[in-house]
Amino acid sequence: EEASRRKREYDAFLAQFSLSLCEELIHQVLDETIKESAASEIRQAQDEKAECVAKCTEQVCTSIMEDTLNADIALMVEEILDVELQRIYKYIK
Amino acid sequence: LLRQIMNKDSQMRAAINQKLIEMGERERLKELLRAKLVECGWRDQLKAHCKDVIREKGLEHVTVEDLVTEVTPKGRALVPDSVKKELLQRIRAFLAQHATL
Amino acid sequence: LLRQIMNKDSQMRAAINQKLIEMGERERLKELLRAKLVECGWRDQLKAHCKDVIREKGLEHVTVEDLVTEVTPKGRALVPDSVKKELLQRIRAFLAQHATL
Repeated sequence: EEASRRKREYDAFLAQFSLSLCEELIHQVLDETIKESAASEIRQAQDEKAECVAKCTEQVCTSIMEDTLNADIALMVEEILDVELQRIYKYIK
Repeated sequence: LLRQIMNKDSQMRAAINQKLIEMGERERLKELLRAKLVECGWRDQLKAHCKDVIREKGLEHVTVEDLVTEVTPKGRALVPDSVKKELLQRIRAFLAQHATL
Repeated sequence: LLRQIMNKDSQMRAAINQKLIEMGERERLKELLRAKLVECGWRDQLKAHCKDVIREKGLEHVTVEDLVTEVTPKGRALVPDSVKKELLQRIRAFLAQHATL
């Protein structure tokens, strides 16, 4: 009688213990994993952004360079042709 | 009597916990859980949720702590019952095998 | 995803350009570039190349557009890497100091 009562009590204890351990482990693993994931996602987003800024800065630099070169080359060509033409007019006169 | 029972309970808990740690089972259970969370897609869902929150709030307005606070409720809710059940099953099996009166 | 990335890139480029224009830095960068191009002999080299092309083709056969088309590739190629690097460095420094992108 006493033995079976103690067995029942012990089984109930084990059932309760299993449940609380299960919850505790889930909590712990979830908390750790969520923290890890959050940190890693933020780090990844920062890396991606830095990469995007670097790439776009280079593209903007190239476009400033091209705009300047295009404008300067066009101006230079006009000036040179003007000078050449004037030289020829002078020669003809 | 109540104090005696509680005392006995906490002694038993301490003894089983010690056994779980000593035998490496606590770490194995955590590993199993981690593997199951990957396998069932929970980790990917969590990642996607983190990305959504970062996109929504803007990277410059989110700290790791903010993000943890924001995604934890959904993270907990997303754990499938089957994973919880499997873990519980494994704990029960271990205790049945190793915990003696 | 590709569209998202392209969209993000074009937004970022627009933000960078806006900041540079707003603060007059874009014009200052162009001026700096022009000064560097004179300093490194780029202008003189390109002028000489223009004259070569005119001499080769004959003045009567050359329009402004032809000559621009003809000398532009060389004009680009003649820009020293050090000038490009300096310009990029200056933009980076400006953004680091003035922009929250």
